[in-house]
Amino acid sequence: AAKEAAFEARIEAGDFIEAKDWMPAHYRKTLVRQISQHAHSEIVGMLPEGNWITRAPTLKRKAILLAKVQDEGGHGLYLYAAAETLGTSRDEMTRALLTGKAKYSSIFNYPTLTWADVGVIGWLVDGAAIMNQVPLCRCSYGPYARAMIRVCREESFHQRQGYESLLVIMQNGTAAQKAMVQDAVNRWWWPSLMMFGPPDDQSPNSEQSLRWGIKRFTNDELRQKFVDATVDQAKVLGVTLPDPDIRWNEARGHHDFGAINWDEFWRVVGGNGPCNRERLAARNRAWDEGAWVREAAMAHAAKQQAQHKEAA
Amino acid sequence: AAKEAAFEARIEAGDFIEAKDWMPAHYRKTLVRQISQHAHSEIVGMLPEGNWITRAPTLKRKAILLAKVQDEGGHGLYLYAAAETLGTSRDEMTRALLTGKAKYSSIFNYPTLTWADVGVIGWLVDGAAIMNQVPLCRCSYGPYARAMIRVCREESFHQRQGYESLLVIMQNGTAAQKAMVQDAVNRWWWPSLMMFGPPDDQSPNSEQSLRWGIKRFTNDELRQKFVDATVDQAKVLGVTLPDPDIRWNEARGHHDFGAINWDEFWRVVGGNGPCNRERLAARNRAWDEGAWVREAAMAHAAKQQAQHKEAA
Amino acid sequence: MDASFSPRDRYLLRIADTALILSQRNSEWCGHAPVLEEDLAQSNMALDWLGQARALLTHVGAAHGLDEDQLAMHRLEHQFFNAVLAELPHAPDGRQPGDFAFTVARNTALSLWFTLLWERLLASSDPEVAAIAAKALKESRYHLQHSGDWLVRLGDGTAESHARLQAAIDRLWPLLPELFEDDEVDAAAESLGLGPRWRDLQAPWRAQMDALLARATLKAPADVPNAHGGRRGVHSEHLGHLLSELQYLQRAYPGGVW
Amino acid sequence: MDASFSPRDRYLLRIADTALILSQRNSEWCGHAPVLEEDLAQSNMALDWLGQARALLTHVGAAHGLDEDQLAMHRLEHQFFNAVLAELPHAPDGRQPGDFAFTVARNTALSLWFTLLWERLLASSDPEVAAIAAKALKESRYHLQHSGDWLVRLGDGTAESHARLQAAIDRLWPLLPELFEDDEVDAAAESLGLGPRWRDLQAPWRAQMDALLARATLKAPADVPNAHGGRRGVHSEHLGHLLSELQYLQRAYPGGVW
Repeated sequence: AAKEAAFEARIEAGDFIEAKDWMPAHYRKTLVRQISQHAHSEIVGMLPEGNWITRAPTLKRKAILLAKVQDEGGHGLYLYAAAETLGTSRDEMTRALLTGKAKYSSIFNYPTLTWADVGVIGWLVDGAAIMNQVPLCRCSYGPYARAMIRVCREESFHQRQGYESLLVIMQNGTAAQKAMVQDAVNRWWWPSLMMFGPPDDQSPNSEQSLRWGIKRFTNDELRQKFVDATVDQAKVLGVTLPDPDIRWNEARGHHDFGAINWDEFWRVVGGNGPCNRERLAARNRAWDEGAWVREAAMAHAAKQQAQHKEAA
Repeated sequence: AAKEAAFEARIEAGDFIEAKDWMPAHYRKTLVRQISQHAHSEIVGMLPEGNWITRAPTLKRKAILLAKVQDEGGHGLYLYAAAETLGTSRDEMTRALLTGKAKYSSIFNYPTLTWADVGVIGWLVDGAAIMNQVPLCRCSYGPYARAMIRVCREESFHQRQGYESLLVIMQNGTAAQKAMVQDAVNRWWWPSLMMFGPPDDQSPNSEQSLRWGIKRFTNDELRQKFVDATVDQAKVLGVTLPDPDIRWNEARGHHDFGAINWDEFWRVVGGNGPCNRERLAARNRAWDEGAWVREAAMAHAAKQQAQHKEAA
Repeated sequence: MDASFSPRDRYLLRIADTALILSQRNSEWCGHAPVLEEDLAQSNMALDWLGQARALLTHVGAAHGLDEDQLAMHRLEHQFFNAVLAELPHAPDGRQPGDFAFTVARNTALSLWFTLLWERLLASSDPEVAAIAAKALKESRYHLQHSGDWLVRLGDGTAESHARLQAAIDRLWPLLPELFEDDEVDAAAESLGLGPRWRDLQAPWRAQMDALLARATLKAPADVPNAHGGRRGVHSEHLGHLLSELQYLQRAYPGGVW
Repeated sequence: MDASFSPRDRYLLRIADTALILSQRNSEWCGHAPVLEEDLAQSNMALDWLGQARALLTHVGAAHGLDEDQLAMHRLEHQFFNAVLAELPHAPDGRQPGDFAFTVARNTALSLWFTLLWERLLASSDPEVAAIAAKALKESRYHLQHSGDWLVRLGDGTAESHARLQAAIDRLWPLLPELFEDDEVDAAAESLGLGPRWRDLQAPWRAQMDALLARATLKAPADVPNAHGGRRGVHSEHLGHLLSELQYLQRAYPGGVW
């Protein structure tokens, strides 16, 4: 109880909690869940964009996309490492993902259907992710906060690249290309808004997380920030956001926007989105087909060690 | 010996030998080898053309190609059936193909690299096959001769379709399309000439086969007929045969042509053509991956039979 | 391709494209089937579906001055309106040859659906559609017979074949709701007398499918809500790859004559 | 594309295309590798090969007024000059994910070959080529280290991994002779001082490969005669399918700006 009070005081003071520090079991559990879910999202998130690497329209765009998807894998690596500081293992977390026990961001259960999806994911999905993640750079758990600083820096870069690739098309592309961009915006807009999670009055874990400094803003606050930022970007780009109710509300100092289809959100979270089954199957395939490689690597390492011992 | 003499007399008289008739073991063995090799060629021959079904340039061409490859499978079926009348089984023949013990026409060890290959295979490869096969319609073994009548009728149709598809391109196509046709002719010409087999002085089995009426012309005779027929067709088409030595020889009443690279022929026959390994691997894959289907079909049939018996 | 399609066009394109894409998929078996007889049978069904697609594409295209190939080879992905079920690869990992169990399950499900649809289209107010349906119905009944026989044979074959078929049914089940969805295009088709709402096919489809599954000793999975919008041009990630093959040659040789 | 390529162009395109196609293949691992670290490593190598290809394509294209994308996206199959080895799918049945054993074997074989080639190209009479080689050589040495380590680890790992690696070596071996073939293009390159005859790379390649195979407890199969003409534009049936993906978007959106 004294430990708990000291912990709460440090949180209050804005100190970072480190791996070796005492922390309440529930704080630890919440963090493991959140960090591993975030790591899984990076890993599963490689799939929709990866789908376009072999078909990128130019070699430069191919290089950019390949590097971007690689960065997502890298984020997965640091985040798994951050979660491991809390006493879990990458294997354990991976198994939770593969069996469907652990969640990942539902946005990746939508398919990438055109090249423009890649740009729009950069602009909207990475944009929403950054909005969610920047506050985590000040998260109370040190290793997570530090990982997020690096992740956010790279995500911002990706977001700008995505936006820029759309801008090139909207400024100089053909009519068919511009239609492709608009179509992609139509499909990704609403799912992007859903990335901030359910409305505050239906988000049970939020309050505790806010108190512990794991979260810094509510879902609805972040969603509003995202809408406000994106409306102007859409104007510059020359695309229409597929919501006739978006308009500036002088009184609130924010943009109003239409009602989100939460039925769809819960359906996709519940496993029945267009790609849930395929994403999980792809991850399981990679894992199962890779089993012999991992086993062999361990066997070889053991042989090497035995030799060294003998030699010693 | 009396049987042997009667057999030889019937052959001499041009009678058909039927499945139930007595025949020398070597005659039977030669026929099984030839017919099953021919059947295997039809089956393996589905692969190079099948490679273009999903990419045919128009729906009409797709339908024609699909029907053609299907016909090849059908030829395989009749020919296996004809061979079975000689006391072998389709399973036995299939195993001989899959283990590499039985041969198939070496021409199918070349890849189909462009759409024009499909037309050129129709024109040259089917053309050469027909040249080889028409005499077999008068082969001394009845079931084989009758199968060949049907096969040849369909092959002629394919040959005309292939030629016609090239003619459309050479008469009305773009420069890039015409170049594609010429490139395909360049690649398939020499292998087509090799389809008639080694020169007569190096073809050990020919003499006996001629005497038994299994063969009706020598390799070199058929090759010459093919060259003579093809030179004019090439002219009409507007393509150049890739042999500067082709010219009309008034004295012989035939076209002279250049030396065939028999080293290449023996290399491909010996298993080291560009596609030998892949063709055999593809057939083995289809067989292995289909094992559970064949087993289940037999298990189901057995269950049905057991039920009928019980009911009776 | 710049073409805006009326509800009538869309209704017919949904059918045409489902047949076309299913044909494309099934043609992949040609040369790779478990038994030679199935090389022929799968090719034959692929040819029938291709023929049905060509007839409908020609009919739809006529109003736009477009031929079957312009529609098949020059539309972009979101302009295809087939049900997503038709576009899935035979094996989830894309291996060649595919999973014959999935082929059998899908061909059964879709042949039954096509049979019910063509039966209703015999009475279409569009005489050309009715004529296409008359020919297609005979073909579909054969496809259903052939595929249904395999479903029973493999469902009630060995333990392995049973497990494979059940996995295939489980894989395709979430894709089914799209085949019976209702929207403004269906409503327009019904009011024009062009054809039935697809929703109306659901009850007879389910009854006959349940009977087939029972004979095959297979279980229908729990129903799930629809998540697929192929009918509205929103596909799975597989269609784009399929189209890159289907359309490659026309696009690589612009202005070509074939 | 209508472009006729000089012997110098062809010599450089053979290298550029081999890097480009190998990059395209290895990029297929991104998101599907056996361990996350290999998702990153394979992507990284794919990026390096892509960079090498881009530098060479830009250099070759300059003489024809063509940029890297015109060369990569608008050439037809017979205008690609890569070695056939680079274009094979990772698994013979095309499944996703591919056969990691083949990936490791091929990447080792080609990284070693690239390393030897770039070493020689440091002395190219074409300063641009020499500059490209300087950067590429560092990358290739890393690729060789990384792939060779895996070759040893998997060759001398478990019985299963050993068998898989040996099968992969057996599968790639018949494709090797093309990497050391000699022809008029090589002769021209040598006489221009542009680069070595590929034949000259064979002895050092074989010596180092044999040493690696020995450490990996793997056996070199018997040599077979060359049957492949990728260097002359005569490919395997795989390249066409690969190009239908690589080039689809440029061809589907003519006049597009990316």
